[in-house]
Amino acid sequence: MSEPLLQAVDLQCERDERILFRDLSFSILPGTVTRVEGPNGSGKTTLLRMLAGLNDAWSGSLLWCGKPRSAQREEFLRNTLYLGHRPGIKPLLTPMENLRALTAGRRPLPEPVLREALDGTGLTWFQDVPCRNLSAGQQRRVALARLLIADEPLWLLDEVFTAIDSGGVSAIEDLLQQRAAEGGAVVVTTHHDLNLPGMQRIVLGGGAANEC
Amino acid sequence: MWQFFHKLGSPKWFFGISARLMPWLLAGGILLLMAGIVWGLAFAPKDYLQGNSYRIIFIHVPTAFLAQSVYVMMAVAAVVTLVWRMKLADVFVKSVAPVGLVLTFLSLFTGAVWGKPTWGTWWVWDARLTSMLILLFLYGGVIALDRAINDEKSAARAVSVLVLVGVVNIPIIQYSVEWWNTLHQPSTFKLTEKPSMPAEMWVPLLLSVLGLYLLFGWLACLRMQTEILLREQRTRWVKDYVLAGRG
Amino acid sequence: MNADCRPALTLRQDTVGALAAMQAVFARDMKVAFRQRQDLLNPLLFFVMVVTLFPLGVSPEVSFLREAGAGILWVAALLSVLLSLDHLFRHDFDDGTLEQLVLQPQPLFLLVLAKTAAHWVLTGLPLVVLTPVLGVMVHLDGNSIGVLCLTLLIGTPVLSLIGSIGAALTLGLRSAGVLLSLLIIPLYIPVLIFGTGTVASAAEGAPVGAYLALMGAFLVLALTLAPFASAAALRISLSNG
Amino acid sequence: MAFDSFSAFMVMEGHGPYVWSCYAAFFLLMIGLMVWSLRRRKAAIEACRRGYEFQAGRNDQQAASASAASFNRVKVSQD
Repeated sequence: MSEPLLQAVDLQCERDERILFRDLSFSILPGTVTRVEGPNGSGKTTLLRMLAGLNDAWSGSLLWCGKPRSAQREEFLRNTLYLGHRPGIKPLLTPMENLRALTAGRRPLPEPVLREALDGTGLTWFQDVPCRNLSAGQQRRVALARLLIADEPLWLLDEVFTAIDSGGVSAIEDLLQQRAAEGGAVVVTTHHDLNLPGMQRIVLGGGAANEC
Repeated sequence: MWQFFHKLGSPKWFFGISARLMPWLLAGGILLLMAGIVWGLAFAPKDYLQGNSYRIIFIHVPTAFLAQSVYVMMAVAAVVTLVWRMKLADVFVKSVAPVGLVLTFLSLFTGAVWGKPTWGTWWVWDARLTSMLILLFLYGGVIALDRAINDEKSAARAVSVLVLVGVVNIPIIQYSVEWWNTLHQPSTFKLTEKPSMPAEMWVPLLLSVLGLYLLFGWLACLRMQTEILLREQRTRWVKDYVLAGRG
Repeated sequence: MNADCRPALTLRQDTVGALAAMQAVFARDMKVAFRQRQDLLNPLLFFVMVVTLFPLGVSPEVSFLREAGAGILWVAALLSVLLSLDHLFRHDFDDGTLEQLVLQPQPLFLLVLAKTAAHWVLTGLPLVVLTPVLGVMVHLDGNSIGVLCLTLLIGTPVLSLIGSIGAALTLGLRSAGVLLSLLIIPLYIPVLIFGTGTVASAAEGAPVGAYLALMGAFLVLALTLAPFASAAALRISLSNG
Repeated sequence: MAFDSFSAFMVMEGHGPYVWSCYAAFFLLMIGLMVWSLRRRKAAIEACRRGYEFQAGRNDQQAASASAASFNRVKVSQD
């Protein structure tokens, strides 16, 4: 049994006087894809932001590799990739410049590798166009190009499939599964009907939550 | 000690203890304040330099004194909020800031009115008046920021950061304002305090300072209780309290 | 799925150094700014216009301008820095870059320092460069202009640093611009006092070394404390986003 | 007593208006602050109680029928 990367024990989160979830416990193992499910407003994004370390209005405990996360924040941040609703793409920069800037603080990669990643998301001919001239789906793809070169063991992906066409969706599903096969752990929230073999689910909603 | 600290953080415990304290604070505050003021107004001897206008001192000094110490108390509470996340500390900062604003305004107003008969003008850019004015701005900023942030916890923590930044700045502001004052008007006006105030003057002053402190304690308890009621309204004990109190 | 027999990926033990990450943040901010050059000019134009208002609104007399000139320039510089502060984190907040910044494995206060440095190079430094021209227009003598430039060179970074705290605190709020001014102006007062006071002493022929050293001390204090406060404020502002 | 008569006390050798306006402002603001704080507390308690009553009423009516979204169009009269 491999050790869980991230372990949540009795998480509780309150927002605007409303309890989003309580007594939520789960563990994220290497080599798994986990989907966070629930209706609008059930706290999927909030949970993901908590796991990423952005939101800290919660109680309970989060363990990273078996030890409290707060004591090893830097180790945690080194090994976690978070992509939010707003993925950090600057409209004034080109896809290439964006990708370079986003990877520079984590693991700088040579230009050809970045080019290949952008190729992989179908942006071959748009590498030098400012992102504000791209469509919403294309901008999303710039952010997703990070997944093709990221080596962080834990990925937290919020609404990955937004604005992506159906061909892109199935390619990304394959990517997630391949990542799990390599031993990475992936947590996603999505409204898209994602169903991968062996996928774990965390179901939120109705004030209480249970893990399936 | 640690347990005491923890208990102090519990809103319910605070609610109980403050309810028992508040009558004493109110009675003591009003009593001392009135004693000090009546003594000062009617019985203390006239100041031979400033005449009767000096009688403003019995409210000017207490408000100015309290205005400054309330900010310091807020800074201490801010540290507690940021470090230990104690609920009561941020309730304190939020509840007390408007009181501090009013006290600062009062000390400025009384200072200005005092200035007219003493210096012959309503306002002088005196170092002390100017730094009080800046303190008023700081209070205003704290209240504005608190009002602007919807989320309670974020508001509390953001306000704490601001209060701390302000308290680091206060000595710098005071120092620079004093330097600026000597640079621009070499002490034309100076509120010279005589080396020894007679006892008939400082005793009533002390009484009114103490009285205002107690009154502030009462106000702080009252406003904190209000804040706690609103925040904890979904807990059992608040429900019991509200339904039992005036059912 | 049998997760148990899969090999776990090895965790990374090292990452990009803080200095390299700061350079990357700085470089990206510069690049973004130069893609939209008009925005760079705005604070400068504002600076010039505010200075123009004083001769028009009060008096164009040489004696008045000579006496008030340093103060006018300082106030104008302060206001134009204030005006530009709203943008310091705003765009990054809107497009999600800030979330990525907070989640970088380097200490956040250093990254914030890099951003603030970029802000100063883009707004404070041009103001200092423009000051001699405006100084001549308000009839300051050569010595005063020199001292004024020096005080602005030391003072504007302090303005950017303190301002970054306010910008981080008001991030994502309605009417953030006005609120930012309310919070920050009281904290700017010491810098303003010493900035103009130093020029006034210089005009009287007094030595200014001590005052400049004191402003340097302000700068050091702001450099060491402000990035921590802004980093804490950024975390708070992002937490409820 | 530092004054000979009540009128002397009121006039305070010409400084009366200053002194009395200060004290008036002080009492006005302090009492205002106290009254305002007391009323806020009362209002808070009232708000809590109304909240509980509303809650109790709702629990009776629709015990646990969490209404599902239907996206039915709302009828609006076209006058």
